[in-house]
Amino acid sequence: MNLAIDFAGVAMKNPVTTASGTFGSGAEYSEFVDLGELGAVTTKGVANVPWPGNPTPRICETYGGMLNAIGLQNPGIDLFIERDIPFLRKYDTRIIVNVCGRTPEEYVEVVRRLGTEDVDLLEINISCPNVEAGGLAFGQDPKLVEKITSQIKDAAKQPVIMKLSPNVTDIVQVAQAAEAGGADAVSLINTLTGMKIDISRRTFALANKTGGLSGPAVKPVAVRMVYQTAQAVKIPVLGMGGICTAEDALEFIMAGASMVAVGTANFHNPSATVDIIRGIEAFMRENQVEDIRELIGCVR
Amino acid sequence: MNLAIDFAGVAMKNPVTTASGTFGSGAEYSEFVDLGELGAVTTKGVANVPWPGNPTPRICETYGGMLNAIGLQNPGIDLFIERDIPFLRKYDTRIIVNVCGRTPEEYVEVVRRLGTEDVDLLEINISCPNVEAGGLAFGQDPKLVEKITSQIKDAAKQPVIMKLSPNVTDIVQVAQAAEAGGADAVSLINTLTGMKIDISRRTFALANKTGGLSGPAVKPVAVRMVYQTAQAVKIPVLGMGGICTAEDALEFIMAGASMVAVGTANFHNPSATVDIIRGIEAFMRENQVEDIRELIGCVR
Amino acid sequence: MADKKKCAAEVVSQKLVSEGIYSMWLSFPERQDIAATAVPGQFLSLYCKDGSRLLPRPISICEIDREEGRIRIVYRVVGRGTEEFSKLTAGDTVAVVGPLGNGFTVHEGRSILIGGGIGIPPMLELAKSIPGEVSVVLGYRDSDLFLKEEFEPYAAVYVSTEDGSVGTKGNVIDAILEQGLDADVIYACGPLPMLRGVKDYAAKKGIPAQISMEEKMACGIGACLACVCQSKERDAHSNVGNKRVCKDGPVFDAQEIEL
Amino acid sequence: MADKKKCAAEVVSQKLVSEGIYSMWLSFPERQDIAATAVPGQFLSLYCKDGSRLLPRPISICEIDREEGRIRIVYRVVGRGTEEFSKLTAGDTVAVVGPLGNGFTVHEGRSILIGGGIGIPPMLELAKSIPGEVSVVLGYRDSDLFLKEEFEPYAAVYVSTEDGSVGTKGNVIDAILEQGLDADVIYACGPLPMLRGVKDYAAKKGIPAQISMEEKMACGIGACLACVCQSKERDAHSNVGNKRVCKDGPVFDAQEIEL
Ligand SMILES: Cc1cc2nc3c(=O)[nH]c(=O)nc-3n(C[C@H](O)[C@H](O)[C@H](O)COP(=O)(O)OP(=O)(O)OC[C@H]3O[C@@H](n4cnc5c(N)ncnc54)[C@H](O)[C@@H]3O)c2cc1C
Ligand SMILES: Cc1cc2nc3c(=O)[nH]c(=O)nc-3n(C[C@H](O)[C@H](O)[C@H](O)COP(=O)(O)OP(=O)(O)OC[C@H]3O[C@@H](n4cnc5c(N)ncnc54)[C@H](O)[C@@H]3O)c2cc1C
Ligand SMILES: Cc1cc2nc3c(=O)[nH]c(=O)nc-3n(C[C@H](O)[C@H](O)[C@H](O)COP(=O)(O)O)c2cc1C
Ligand SMILES: Cc1cc2nc3c(=O)[nH]c(=O)nc-3n(C[C@H](O)[C@H](O)[C@H](O)COP(=O)(O)O)c2cc1C
Ligand code: FES
Ligand code: FES
Repeated sequence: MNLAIDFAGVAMKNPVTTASGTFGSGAEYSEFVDLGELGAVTTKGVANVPWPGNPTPRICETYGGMLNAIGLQNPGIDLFIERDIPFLRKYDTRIIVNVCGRTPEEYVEVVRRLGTEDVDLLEINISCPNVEAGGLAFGQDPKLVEKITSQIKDAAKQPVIMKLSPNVTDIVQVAQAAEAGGADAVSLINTLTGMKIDISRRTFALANKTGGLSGPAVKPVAVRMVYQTAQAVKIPVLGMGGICTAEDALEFIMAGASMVAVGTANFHNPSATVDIIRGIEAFMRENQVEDIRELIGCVR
Repeated sequence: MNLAIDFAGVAMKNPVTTASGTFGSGAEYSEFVDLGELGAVTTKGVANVPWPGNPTPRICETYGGMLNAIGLQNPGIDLFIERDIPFLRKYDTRIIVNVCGRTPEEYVEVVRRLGTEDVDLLEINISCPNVEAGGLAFGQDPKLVEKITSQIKDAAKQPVIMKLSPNVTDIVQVAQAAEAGGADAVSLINTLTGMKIDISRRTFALANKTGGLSGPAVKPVAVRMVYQTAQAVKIPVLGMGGICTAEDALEFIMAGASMVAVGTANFHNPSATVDIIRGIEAFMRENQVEDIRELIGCVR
Repeated sequence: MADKKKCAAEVVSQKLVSEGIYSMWLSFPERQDIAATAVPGQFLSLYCKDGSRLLPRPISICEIDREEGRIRIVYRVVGRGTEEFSKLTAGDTVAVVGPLGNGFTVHEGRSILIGGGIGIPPMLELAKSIPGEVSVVLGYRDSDLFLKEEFEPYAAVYVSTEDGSVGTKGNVIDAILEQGLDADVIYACGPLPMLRGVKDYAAKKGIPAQISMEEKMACGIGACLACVCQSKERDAHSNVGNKRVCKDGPVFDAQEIEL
Repeated sequence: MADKKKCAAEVVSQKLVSEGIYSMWLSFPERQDIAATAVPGQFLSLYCKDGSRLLPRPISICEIDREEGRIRIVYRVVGRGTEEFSKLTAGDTVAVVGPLGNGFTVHEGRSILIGGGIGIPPMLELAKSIPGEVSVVLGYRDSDLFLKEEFEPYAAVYVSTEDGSVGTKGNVIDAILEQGLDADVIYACGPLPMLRGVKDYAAKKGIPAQISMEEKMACGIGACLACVCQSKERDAHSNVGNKRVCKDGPVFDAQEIEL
């Protein structure tokens, strides 16, 4: 039985990674799961300099999901390179570094720094608000997506995954823009923008007013966008959004995702990632599927 | 204690209506709730001629919500006028007729027919696929929204609520387009496009492949869009998306909705509408709120 | 009259009757009318406690004890909802709406009652209450003949099994032909291929057949138009020939429905 | 070492100790290490059964029975999660992860333990185990002095009530001043305004104070950066002066945290 896949030219022992921001750089969850069992670990978004993030409360629970407005707190690329990469390298797993920025220059700076580091793939979070385009994120404008993708590709030494925002009218246009810009893969979905109001205090549940919705509540939107994207681009798709069980992961795989990421589910079950890998194996065994690749995109 | 409001010039005994398509024309739910207790009943979308809708399965359950692809089955405006309006008129409640169409002409035809009927408001569902613009719905293009709104306003005898699609990059732009076109109010959100895959049969859970996601899972997205819209337009907002409890309804009201609609919750609890009205009353009593209007948009 | 309500049913007893198939007796402390008015062929909507599952699970009525005000359901665990129900024990409650839909319309004369797989339980109350000469034909996969002996006091019972281990090898129609059964009316519940067979058989024989249909439901009461099946004629409600399984059915005249 | 796991705790007993406040003893049949390694000031993450609520509920450890391998928690029902927990009875299970976070670091000398409201329970195990001269100051709203007598075997107990019905009218600092209590170290858990008062008092007195912080959590183990509080110094982990309540706390040196 084969679970191994090739993703954007990188060999993975299985198609399961973590969703950026939900797993830190793996240190805390390494007490619950053997990181060496994962296809890859995707790290929390890192910027060129440390970011303090948003004021608290930064998260709140919602029905079947949660909102977060962490605000991309991160220790900056220097400390990340010094501490987090060596930690992850101890494990037999691939490293996908998620990168954030407020300007194209900030992204490119981080990507350049990582060029000389021992990491396998870069995932570019373009749901960050573009400081030059009031409010809207890079990922909400196909033209900007194409442009920033090619700027990043020019600087990158590792394959580049563009991580798409679902807060768009037409995900296909954005995915095609990333492909046109030279992306080696796309990942989706990032969080859906949402809000919760605390009616007893008559204020926003999050200090930041809005936050990103994640968890099983969003899965149908994610599966739809992964399917539409996989139908429309030739580059591989890393699917995520609400994956809690092996069945959820298989939905994304059958919809066309070559890899899947587990996010919010880690908070509900710290061993979710390995439980999902074992569940995929069990499904394949029961259904006599020899190779996971038979399942990728099998539903059209 | 006052729950009455004025919505787009129409006096309502309370701010609670039903979400189109989840309540038929009220006949079936009248066995569970006294329709006369509702601020208004919003009917299932009606077109100029009968529509057969999509093949089954038309719905499937999702985590904290559901997908539907009913495909706007409806008996056509003739039978609707003959049977459904007289039925509803027996109750002391407002009638909001939801209208669907595949071309501007189809919408206008229904709106004209309703002009001579005893109904209180029209709600225009512009999430219908625009047959002239391959795939995209009317409601996904602000320019089309402005245009169709003014065409409908020209023909309408009752106040017009434009019902917005959440499947857009910027809901504010769309809401402002509806306002510019002359809409008397906007309602949101319609369903988020989603998909579910049946991994055991390796096919789509819905015959139509995609469907509209509704239920409490979508509430944070709905509250966010209602808030953003209420901040950006002067016309009143009818909020919906996942309202199951009085607390949910109050979230929308505090975010700026003058009225709220209860949809998927009816399927889980056939008395949801009146339970919510009573819950709002209880909240106002406990918190010494004299007038519901004090709460509308109180969180900014 | 707005007097219907989702209410708490109490589990009187629950037991496993076959692999993955449970039988549960429910009482309705809040609503005496449920058992009093229920008829065979109708169903109950059962609701999950877990808030991640919102939609009702339609389950047919298997038996009605009007004296005690109880209803029996028999169901197969196929997903998370039925799994949740299977964990209930005596004294637990489960939220229900019902009875819903239209049951079988009992005709005069000799009748054949046909049940296939998990379509067998809905035929039991009918077998108990129907007058005249009754034959019951039950289609099973294999020799696990759940519920069969419960029919025996009320009718002559014939069995077909897919693997041929008991009774006629094949399907229920094969059993009818093998046994040379004859009737004035047929009542049936079971999987779609079986219903198609019943419809064809009844058409050939020129006798009426009532079949119980299944479709995914959201409201369960006729409002959402989720659960439609195509009817031969343009019906008065939909105006497009789409009958609602939950409200216009689940029992239909076989010849009026496209299968 | 990947040997931690979410596991099923068994409810040994549960009782109401005050209006809306429950006390529950848990045992951990699957994991002996939980009670064995827990220290006062740490917490457990409790998970809801209802799938619509995914995030853990952090609840402090109130007592530890290492011999029986049990932990006691005392919690107030404030929302749907704690309401769900309040319905559990002996023999039921609840999923937990823990013990989590850093507990109190016990110092030599005379100590004052301060608890306010639902911040009282976490001080009990500390009161039981701390050596030296101990004063306990408990702040209540009114005369419903839950848990007070459970502290009495271990320390001199002083009370403040907001309505003045028992002990000092006012807050815990008012009680300390009125009683003229003195100490070498303070340990405190309670609402933010109380912690601010404690911090100021300790600063003025020039004595160390350890305070237990609260913040909304998602992971509960230090990975998601939801639960941060601002630290005076740029700490090694965040590099931006954001300490994680769940991992770096919940107990912090009062003077190192911005309140
Ligand atoms: C009128 C009617 C009567 C029925 N009577 C019985 C009965 O007596 N015994 C029995 O075992 N089963 C019966 N069924 C099927 C039963 O409703 C499903 O097996 C059950 O809903 C599955 O729920 P789940 O949560 O376990 O499965 P899941 O697959 O997790 O359910 C997901 C969703 O799909 C719906 N669903 C899944 N399967 C079916 C189905 N076959 N028909 C309709 N909806 C479905 C569920 O209600 C739920 O909304 C009946 C169905 C209908 C329409
Ligand atoms: C370290 C720590 C220790 C705690 N110890 C105790 C204790 O011993 N006894 C006790 O009664 N309470 C304690 N709390 C508070 C307790 O976590 C909340 O009251 C509980 O999570 C509320 O859950 P709910 O579902 O009932 O409320 P809801 O408001 O429905 O919860 C919604 C979400 O908000 C979170 N939340 C709500 N209130 C709080 C809060 N005050 N702090 C953190 N998260 C919150 C919940 O965990 C959940 O994710 C502690 C909190 C922390 C951070
Ligand atoms: C607490 C939290 C922090 C996140 N941080 C990041 C981030 O730093 N970079 C990023 O690209 N996505 C981030 N995400 C988005 C996730 O990686 C993922 O796209 C999203 O949560 C959907 O997956 P899920 O439903 O499985 O969580 C974050 C999500 C959560 C819940
Ligand atoms: C079964 C179903 C049918 C619907 N039909 C219509 C419709 O005909 N016209 C319309 O504008 N919206 C329709 N909707 C959308 C709802 O009116 C509502 O906008 C949406 O479901 C969100 O609200 P909810 O989460 O409370 O259900 C339908 C929704 C459902 C679930
Ligand atoms: S389930 Fe709604 S009409 Fe049948
Ligand atoms: S809750 Fe995730 S870091 Fe504390």
